[in-house]
Amino acid sequence: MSTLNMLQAINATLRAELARDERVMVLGQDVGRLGGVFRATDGLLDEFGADRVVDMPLAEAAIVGASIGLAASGLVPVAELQFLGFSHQAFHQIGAQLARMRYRSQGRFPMPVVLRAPFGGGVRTPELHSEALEAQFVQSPGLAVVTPATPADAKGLLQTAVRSSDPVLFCEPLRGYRLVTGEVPDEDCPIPFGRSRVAREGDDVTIVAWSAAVQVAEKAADVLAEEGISVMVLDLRTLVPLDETGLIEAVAATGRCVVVHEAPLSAGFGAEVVATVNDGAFWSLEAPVARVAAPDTPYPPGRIEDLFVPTVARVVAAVRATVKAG
Amino acid sequence: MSTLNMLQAINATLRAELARDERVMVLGQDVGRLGGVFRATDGLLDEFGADRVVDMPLAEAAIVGASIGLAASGLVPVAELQFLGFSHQAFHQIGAQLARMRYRSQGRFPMPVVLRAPFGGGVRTPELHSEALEAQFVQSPGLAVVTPATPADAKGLLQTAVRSSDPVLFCEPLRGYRLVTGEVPDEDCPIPFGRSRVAREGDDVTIVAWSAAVQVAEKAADVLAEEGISVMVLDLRTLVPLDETGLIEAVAATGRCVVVHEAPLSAGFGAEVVATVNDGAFWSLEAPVARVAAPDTPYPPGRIEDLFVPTVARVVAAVRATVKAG
Amino acid sequence: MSTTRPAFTPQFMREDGDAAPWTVLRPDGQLEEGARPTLDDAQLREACELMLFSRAFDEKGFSLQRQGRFGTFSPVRGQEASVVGAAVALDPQRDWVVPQYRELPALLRQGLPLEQFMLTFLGDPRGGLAPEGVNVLPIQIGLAAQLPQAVGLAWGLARQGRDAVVLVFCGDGASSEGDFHEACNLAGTLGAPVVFLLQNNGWAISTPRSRQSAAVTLAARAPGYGIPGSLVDGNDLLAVHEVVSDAVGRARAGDGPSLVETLTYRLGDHNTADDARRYQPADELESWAPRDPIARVLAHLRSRDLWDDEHDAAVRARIGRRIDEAVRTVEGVEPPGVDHLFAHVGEELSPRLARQRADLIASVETR
Amino acid sequence: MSTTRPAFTPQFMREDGDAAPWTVLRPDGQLEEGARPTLDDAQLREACELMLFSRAFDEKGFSLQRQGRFGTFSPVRGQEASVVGAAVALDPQRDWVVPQYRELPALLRQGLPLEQFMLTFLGDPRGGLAPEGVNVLPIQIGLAAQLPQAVGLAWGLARQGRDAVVLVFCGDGASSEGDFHEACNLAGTLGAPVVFLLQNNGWAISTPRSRQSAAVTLAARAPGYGIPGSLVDGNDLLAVHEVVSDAVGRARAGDGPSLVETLTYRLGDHNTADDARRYQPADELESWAPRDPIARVLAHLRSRDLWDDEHDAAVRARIGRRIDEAVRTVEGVEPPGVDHLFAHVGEELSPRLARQRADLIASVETR
Ligand SMILES: Cc1ncc(C[n+]2csc(CCOP(=O)(O)OP(=O)(O)O)c2C)c(N)n1
Ligand SMILES: Cc1ncc(C[n+]2csc(CCOP(=O)(O)OP(=O)(O)O)c2C)c(N)n1
Ligand SMILES: [Mg+2]
Ligand SMILES: [Mg+2]
Repeated sequence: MSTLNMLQAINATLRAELARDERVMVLGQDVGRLGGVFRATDGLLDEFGADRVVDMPLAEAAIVGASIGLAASGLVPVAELQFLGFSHQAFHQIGAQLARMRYRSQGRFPMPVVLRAPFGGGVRTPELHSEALEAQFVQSPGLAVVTPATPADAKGLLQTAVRSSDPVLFCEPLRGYRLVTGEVPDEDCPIPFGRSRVAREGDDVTIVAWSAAVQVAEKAADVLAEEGISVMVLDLRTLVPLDETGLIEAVAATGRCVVVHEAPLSAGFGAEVVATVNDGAFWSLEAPVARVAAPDTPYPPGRIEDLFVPTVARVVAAVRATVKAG
Repeated sequence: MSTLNMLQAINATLRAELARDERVMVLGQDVGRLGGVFRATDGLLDEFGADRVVDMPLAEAAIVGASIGLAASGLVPVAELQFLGFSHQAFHQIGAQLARMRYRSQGRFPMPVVLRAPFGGGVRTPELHSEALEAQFVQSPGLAVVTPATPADAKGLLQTAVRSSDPVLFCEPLRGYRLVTGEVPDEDCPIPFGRSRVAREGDDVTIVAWSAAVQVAEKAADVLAEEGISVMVLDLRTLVPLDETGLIEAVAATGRCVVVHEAPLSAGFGAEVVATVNDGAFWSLEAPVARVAAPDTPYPPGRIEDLFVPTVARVVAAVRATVKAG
Repeated sequence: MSTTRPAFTPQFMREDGDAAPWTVLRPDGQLEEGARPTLDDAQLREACELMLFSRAFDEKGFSLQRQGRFGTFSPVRGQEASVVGAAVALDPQRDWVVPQYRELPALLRQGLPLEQFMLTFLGDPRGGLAPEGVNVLPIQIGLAAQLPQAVGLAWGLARQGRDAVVLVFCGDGASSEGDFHEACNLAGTLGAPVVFLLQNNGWAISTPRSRQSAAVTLAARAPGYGIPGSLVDGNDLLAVHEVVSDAVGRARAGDGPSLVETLTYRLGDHNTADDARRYQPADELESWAPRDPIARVLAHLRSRDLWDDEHDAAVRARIGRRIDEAVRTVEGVEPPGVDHLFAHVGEELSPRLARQRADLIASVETR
Repeated sequence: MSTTRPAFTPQFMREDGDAAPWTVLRPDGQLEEGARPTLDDAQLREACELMLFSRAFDEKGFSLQRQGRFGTFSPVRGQEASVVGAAVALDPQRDWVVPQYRELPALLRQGLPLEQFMLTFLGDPRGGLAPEGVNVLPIQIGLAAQLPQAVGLAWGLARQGRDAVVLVFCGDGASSEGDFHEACNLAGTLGAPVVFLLQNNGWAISTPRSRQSAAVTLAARAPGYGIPGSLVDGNDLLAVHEVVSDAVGRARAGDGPSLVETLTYRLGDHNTADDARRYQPADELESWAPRDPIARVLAHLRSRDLWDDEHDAAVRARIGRRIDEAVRTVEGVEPPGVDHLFAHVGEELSPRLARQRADLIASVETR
């Protein structure tokens, strides 16, 4: 075990995967000499050379499109999108191309491609750098959408992502990059997709979250514990595939549920959580499932982003209301 | 009143709006001489000239990006995306640019832009032409997402769209273009956004749908009526803004709800419907809300698309189960 | 050979702005002064047969489509020299073709069974499978999306030491998409062994080339990516072959990508759902008829006694039989079902997908 | 004037492939043989003051940012001639500037109050408002997205008979994006009155120009869009002004768009969050120091007795006062609140948004 932050866990995992399998490549804007704008790829160029760690021109669609071709040629590209907000420039290469190539070619061209991208707010970035856009990718059949919240999960899920023969959008919580630290196994620890994690046990209510919202949920749980409300926190870890069983059991166990996410409310992935719970745990529900999310407004500039991104206080209030309801 | 199909209603409305306001322009691929691949813009070039009805190069991002600039200059562009599937090429110009320009400029540059795009399946198109992608645009704060199901609504909603100072994604049901006909008022009849329409009254269960799924729901209602099940069909008409009140009242009235949409299940807009109902009508629900949707797979080729797109039979079965549940 | 084409000093850079395409075979089937064909007699006859195959299939496809036995498809008609001339510059054993959607003969040359192509246009997902060893990517409907993919493919093959060149097709319309730019530029920076074959057939559905771009030639974009560009008569099999062969040779030698624009013409409808008479000027269409790429090669072969009526009849009969055989085969294929919605979505089905599959099967059975 | 620059016969098309940028003012501040400045004395002094203003603000911004009193921002340092030379070719009354994010002095020249720019980088949404009559679009973070927007703006203004030209900025990095291509090509087909000012400052964050494209010059892309292109010394105020003035004149005369590449250099960090020493070669950085665009104009002005120590001191004092005043003003602005999340999302708030607003206000109040 080592104590690492998210960035260190990601960096170490990329290094190990590059060393493990020479088909693996890292590519993206500024991933080479600079080591990425957050240093997630720090040192990789020196260690593995410019053939395997490649600074790309400033063109997201070309980065994803080229990754598709690299994969078709037999390599395993791990591409970085500098911010998830700029995935939109490559949107047509993701859902309609990358995610669909295996189906289109009827299995001839599996797509072992990882798209890594930091996302999420709370760190005063310029415009378009902080949006939580994960739900927009869920309707890309064929694409896994992975949202680790802890360094250990970042390692385990990234290992699985790199070793998967299917494409993965790997969303890294910007806010947690340096702030969130934790114990990370030194040995191989791939975590299968589609298995949620009970981040904290509890009896009265289940908070469902992913990525940086998990820590918000945990802090809310701390506050609520002092009031005698026992909160289970479920970290979905992957949105696609979704751990339906884990989710339904976790909600059925408490009969009450609050979903927390950074994206705007409407059509956020929280809606899918509610719908899945409605479908699988309806008869256990003692209160409506509550959603704590950002408002349906543009991600705002830094001075007011703390009003936008769901806070511990808003989660606490929603849990209190949910526990009282019914 | 005239009896028109969807295309005729859209064509007539565009013609009238061009005549009404000389700031209005129509632009897109093949919208001029050809009159659009479906003839939605037929005759407009001859009537209004090449200055106002403009064939554009094959570049979706430029079509949307230029529309933003045209709007900033004081004009009212109505752009056609040849198929909603190709909106992905312009995705970065839609959510992050068009939808956000009013906010970014703090009101200096409202965006009276309409993006028209046919979508939806069942008509044996080539790949990427049939996807129901509407949910991917809901998380674009500032953008209205409009999904008419009838010729009269197509006219009324398109009038509102063209006259709105905010951007609108106007999704036209490909399947209904020629098949769906109806009475259309000859006079002005703008329909405010955010008002759902009760397409059919009923007591036992409420089917919620939009676009081409409305007709599927209505046919299912016919079948179910023969079995003595009285079905209300609610056509949302606009997904953003959502008619929360209308939706909640319609579901509360019957206590049972089935949502039908063409998009894949996971994170489809049906999830938002379930979540909104859960929030507003939970205590009235006598059974879980059911979703009838496409599977989470790529839109398939023509020979199997009838297995993919929700059928009357699947809706009927879901309604029967919902009525029995609880 | 001492004609004026300076290999890869593209014509569009000439001071006078004239954009004369490279020609080898004149419209009457005679060679240009001093030109020497880069295809030998056997190769020429083979290429000609492939062009005839393509034309015959176009006709069959249209008539099948009119009978409701085939889906919407885009004929090659008029562009056979452009497609075949480029394709025969490749070694199918090691080189790759990345198509747009209008390049059937190039796919056949690479070894794709006609049946696969037909299945695709019959709306059968199984058409997407190119057998292992057939070096092609699936056809592309999202215009220009294939271009960065081809660059990645070429780059990846080179990185693995394969001696491969990737030939990627796109249209004049597709060349307006951002992906065209990003791909050409990336290829330039990487020196990837890829040849961009831009088929300028004058139209993108109803949009004429003149509205697609103000550029005198689209090949003129090459210097903006630091790669060689060339303009070639796209109705001239030998010219296309010569220029593409040069480009393939350069790519194979490690000298990087090239952009080749073939000036050709779409002789008729965009696809079976189109009616080009609404927009294609009749006189323009007529002006291209005498430049028919197949007639030109046939005239050449006949003038050199490499083709006669007997051979012609035999070739056409062989083609007819092969197409009929393929029609029979694909029409006999068992229709796809629910399984074909779910197969190949990913390596395995998630529980949610497995449940959706089971539900769908149940719903189909109770129908 | 009989030097070698053939107006808008771009240098990159010369046979020898040499890409010498157009220069008017030599690095020592002396005019090139036979050159005649296109700015009169008063204009020159004004432009120089704007460049000094920009440099002073960069310094202030960095130091405020280090004190936590300003957000992440990108200095203009090194590119002042490129930005100011282009901006002063416009008539702010009728012409428009569409910025990327590194063009403060162009926005000021158009009339944008410094306070608005500062508010933006303080993370205040209200910074985005350019007062009515100030012809600028907001700064752009999504690289190259501004380019098709600028084309639409120019097209729309022209269609309404306004006598306006749109000057749109982008970087060498942004020029690799698909939007660059789509915008230039569209502008060409429309003949829109837009000038694309491509600031090639050698870097896109850590990515050097050499990895961005294999093109000898980026201006070489112009013929691919059928528009004139030009390469100009971006550290030479007069050269930039002359070339951009030509382009503006052409646009105003109805002769369509142009692409101008300014060869300049980013003297230091990409922004306040960057550490360029990780990747910017020290010797390269040093080699550009003597070409500092401000020193060059100052030397010229001094050599012509248009600038002396006294004037210099007065100008710098005036600039300092203006910046201090702006700092005071923006620091005194009441912080934005929940209302600023919801204002200007759309013309009106939907019921759902209104409820979200009420809920948020309630949750802030109970905090
Ligand atoms: C991204 C995208 N936009 C629009 C379309 C619709 N569409 C199909 S073919 C076509 C014209 C293509 O023209 P070109 O690239 O010149 O190829 P050609 O048909 O002439 O071979 C268009 C607009 C598409 N398939 N993909
Ligand atoms: C579409 C997009 N991709 C990536 C980024 C992240 N990013 C911000 S600035 C920058 C470099 C821009 O380089 P250039 O266009 O040359 O402008 P310069 O900073 O040199 O002025 C990058 C990659 C972005 N803002 N937008
Ligand atoms: Mg074409
Ligand atoms: Mg730069």
